[in-house]
Amino acid sequence: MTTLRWTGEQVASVAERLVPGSVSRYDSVACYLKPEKLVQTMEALRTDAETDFVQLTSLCGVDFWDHFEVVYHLQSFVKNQFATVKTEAWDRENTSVPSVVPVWFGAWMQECEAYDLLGIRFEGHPNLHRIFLWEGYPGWPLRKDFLSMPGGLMPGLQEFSGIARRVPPPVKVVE
Amino acid sequence: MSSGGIKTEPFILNIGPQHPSTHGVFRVKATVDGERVIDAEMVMGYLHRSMEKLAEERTYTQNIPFTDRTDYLSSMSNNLGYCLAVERLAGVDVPARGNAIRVIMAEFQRLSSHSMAIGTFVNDTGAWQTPVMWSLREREYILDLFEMTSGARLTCNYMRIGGVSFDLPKEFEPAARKVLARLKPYLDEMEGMLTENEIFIVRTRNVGVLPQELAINSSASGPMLRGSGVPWDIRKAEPYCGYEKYDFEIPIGYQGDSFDRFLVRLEEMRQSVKIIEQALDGLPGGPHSTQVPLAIRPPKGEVYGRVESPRGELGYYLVSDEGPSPYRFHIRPPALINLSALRAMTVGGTIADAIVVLGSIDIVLGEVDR
Amino acid sequence: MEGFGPTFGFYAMSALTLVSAGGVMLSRNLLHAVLFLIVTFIGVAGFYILLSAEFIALAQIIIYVGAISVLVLFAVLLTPRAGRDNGETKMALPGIFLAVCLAAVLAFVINDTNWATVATSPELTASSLGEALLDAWALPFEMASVLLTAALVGAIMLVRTPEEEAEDALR
Amino acid sequence: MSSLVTSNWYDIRDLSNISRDILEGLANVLPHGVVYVLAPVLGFIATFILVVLPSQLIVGVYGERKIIGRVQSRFGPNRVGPFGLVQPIADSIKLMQKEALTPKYADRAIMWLAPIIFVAPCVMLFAVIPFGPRMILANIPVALLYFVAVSSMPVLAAFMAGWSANNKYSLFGAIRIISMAVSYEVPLVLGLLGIVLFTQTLSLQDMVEWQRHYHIWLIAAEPVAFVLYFIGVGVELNRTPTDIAEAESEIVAGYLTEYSGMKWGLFYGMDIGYALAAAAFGSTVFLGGWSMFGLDHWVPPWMIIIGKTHLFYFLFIWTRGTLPRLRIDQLMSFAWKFMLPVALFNLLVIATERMIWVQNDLADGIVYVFAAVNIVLALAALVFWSRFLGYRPENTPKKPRMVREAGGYVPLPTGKETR
Repeated sequence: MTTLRWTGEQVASVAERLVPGSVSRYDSVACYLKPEKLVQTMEALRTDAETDFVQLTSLCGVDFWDHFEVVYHLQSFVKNQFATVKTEAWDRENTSVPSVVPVWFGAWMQECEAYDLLGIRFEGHPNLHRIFLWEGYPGWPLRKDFLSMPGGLMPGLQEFSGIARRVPPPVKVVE
Repeated sequence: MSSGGIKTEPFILNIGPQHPSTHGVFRVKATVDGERVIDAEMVMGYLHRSMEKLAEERTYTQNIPFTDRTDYLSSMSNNLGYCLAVERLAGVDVPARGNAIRVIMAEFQRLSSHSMAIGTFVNDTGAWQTPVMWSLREREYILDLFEMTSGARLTCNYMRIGGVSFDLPKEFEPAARKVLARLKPYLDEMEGMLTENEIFIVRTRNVGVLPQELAINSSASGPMLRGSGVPWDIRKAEPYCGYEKYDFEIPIGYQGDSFDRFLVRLEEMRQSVKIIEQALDGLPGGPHSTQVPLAIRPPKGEVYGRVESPRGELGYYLVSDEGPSPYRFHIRPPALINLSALRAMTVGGTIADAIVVLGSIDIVLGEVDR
Repeated sequence: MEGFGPTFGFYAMSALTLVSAGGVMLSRNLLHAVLFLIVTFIGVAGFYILLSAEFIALAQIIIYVGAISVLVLFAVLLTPRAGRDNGETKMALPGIFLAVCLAAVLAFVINDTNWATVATSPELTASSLGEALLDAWALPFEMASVLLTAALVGAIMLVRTPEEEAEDALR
Repeated sequence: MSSLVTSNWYDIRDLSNISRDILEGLANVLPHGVVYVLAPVLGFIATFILVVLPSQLIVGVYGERKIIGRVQSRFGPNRVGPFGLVQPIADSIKLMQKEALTPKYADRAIMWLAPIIFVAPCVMLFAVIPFGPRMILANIPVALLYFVAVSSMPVLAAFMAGWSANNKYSLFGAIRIISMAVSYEVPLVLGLLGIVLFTQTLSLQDMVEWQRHYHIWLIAAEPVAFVLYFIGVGVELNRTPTDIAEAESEIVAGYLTEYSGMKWGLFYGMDIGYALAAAAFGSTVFLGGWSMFGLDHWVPPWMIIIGKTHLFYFLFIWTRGTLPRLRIDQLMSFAWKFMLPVALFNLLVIATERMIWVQNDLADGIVYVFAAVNIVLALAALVFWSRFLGYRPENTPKKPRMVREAGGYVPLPTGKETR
């Protein structure tokens, strides 16, 4: 007995049946969902008896220079099956996809991580913040163009040097 | 004050980043009302090294030592997961002896990691260092075995794409059997000392209850998930390295509290001993590794490979563009994702409970922050 | 109370008690006031020892230092803004008035009392005290305990929240 | 050599008799010069025994670390000096050299005063412990009361330490130690009250004499009182499993969080000092003090009481090496729901027995009957009352459930209640 890994085609056919018009395309491993119907389709995939993808195992983003992919790995315990679902975001400046936190609570930390390192905004996330780096860190480190950002090899040099030169604020005396 | 009873004022208590029982540099901003925790916010990233970015610049083989340094208490399992993912991507087969050695090492790693987890967990409940010292004592013998085979104790860097880096030395098998013979009385001793210990039980029973639905929905894995009564073990569900050949069982808990997670870990150690004995008995001959080019270039594609690491499902998501280094290297860290439910488990309990819950999750900050 | 030792002890204890009692009134920090109060209690216990009433002295320390002041500390910790000044209060004038009245009464009593001491010190051992409490003065003693119990129950009733009362009503 | 075998081993001064006897005996057989060399050596040994050995702190520190080390299957201190014996001295030198930091917004005066106030009562406590028939610094008639009174002072010092440091963890420690002390003083004193009822005295020396006279230790005559004393004093001393006020894994170091250097060292040393004082008091009251069924005629009584003290102290170390820590609310409910009723029950039983004893004017042997009755009643009361409060150890599962195949859900067990 081993896990049944669904191909993209299988996922696409089920997703199309559950939520018509939700699939944009599919390949051998993954099914690409349209961002505007993402949450609805995910909810359907979670609750449907055939798919039963009760757990979002992993969530991560990938930078493909011209677009971003957000990859969702779903699994079912009862049926012991596994599926890969993706969604795409094409805007490099205001990258955003809908958040799946309403569907799976486990997406909370992983969406924060993807936002922190890749700069993908998850619309509808209750508390989207940078969990590893500090707020105000210049740039998104996992983006492919992080090293070729303005300022040469030192990313965000201006901001860094500015931070270094800044005088530390005086200690506030609490009476 | 007149009719409302005693009016109390909540205040924020920073647990960490420097705190005896945050297992590293982890910080919980707990809003407390007296002893009661009414809100908990996690702050992490103090150990962030951007492993995923670094891995994009190095070859597939060069990335193996990075995986050691994520979860530094179970480096063998991390190596194994990464190598499995690359093998799956590149279509490399592993010889039977290599697989058996991998199973032995991964299970020894589970033993050492779980003994450490139980020790520090009991330490968090307030035992004055005794269980952690006993655990460290047994862990030392296992690390000796690692040193014997890989040359390193903590960050072993032992698995290779296509097998393992060295064959087992001649002295390994008798030494391993000796360690297993030591481990059984140790497990009985730990069990006798802790499961019959009334103080330990009242401290952990019904503390940090993770309901089954929340455990599944919050992506929990490993002992966290099994403690909540979901019999899910990747070794059984999607066997790798020939785990289907070995006879073992999955322990599951009753209601998902800290004590259940402790019981599950203890029983998993017994099962690991059982697996290692079977693997040692049926250790096949032949080569320990297949020849793989050092700068391996897997075909274009992506893969999600996963193993059951001591902390849960350890996944590696690799995207290849036919280059010598991965285009995207993502680790699914079980420790980080198990932390998702921390707030739900701690709020409503006391500060002491929050510490116990944090200990029962068994986080390793190298993996949480990467 | 004759000889250098007891006399010196008396004056030392008086100084300790009076200075710390002054500290209770004058210290701006509420918690310092409580700590001064504890020193006052210890000074009073010293007087009892000078009067060779060890039992009462140690009971004074157990009850006042060990229990009551600890409860006062609890009350201070539960008070919002415990670190504030305790000097600026609207009750200053009535307080002074009360203090003057009390001083007048005390002066009258001190002036009126016959301070002639008895030559032999009375038996103040534990057994004699116990006999007195449970034999001759049993009824007042028990009444005092009933009074304290009533005060305890009243205090519990006072600090109950409306939610708790609603819960009890449902039960 | 005559006085070596005597029944009057009553005093430390007897040590000088021994040395005198030994020196005189040697002078008969050895040349004069050797004795003059030996005398200072013996003097040095005597000084060592008299000064270093009774300064039990160092022994306590070393012994605790060594025993805990053995419990945890490691060596403990073994580097400085022979067997690591000089380790506590090296540690104290290190502590004295360290800077004693005071936080900026701390209440400086109180923070400096707290260690001093913490130390003084510890020294006072040893004044009433009888080390022999005449070896007692202050044989006051209300020694038991004195002990209880003085031992309530360090709680105040600990509170001052915790409050003054202006640290949230310290404040937690301060609140916890005060609430613990208030709760556990009650059952502890009620337990000791039973002892007073039986022995009809508040003087510790008289209690030892009572135990000598009846040839029974009060631990056998009143086991409940001993249990109450052991638990209560363990709570007040902050020993594991009840070291809630300085719970390392929760609130860092409790009221000691901001202390460093010798200010911390005073707290640490005096913690052991108080533990030794409590052990000495406990062994005086419950374990027969300096008397040992006639052995005190042959061995110096102070040796017996020191041995018993360390035996008692070993119990503290043992529990420390074995047990996890309780939670504060569990500790409080244990005091009020379990210990207080048991203490009151014990008091009732003891008072009844005393009444029977006095009114019927029974012989001394009745004590043994009472002891047997008390032991049986104590066991019965402990078992009954814990069952009554809902203690069901058999309901806690000791093994997880085992499943052979992955997948699916296993429903939670119903019916059988798991606590």
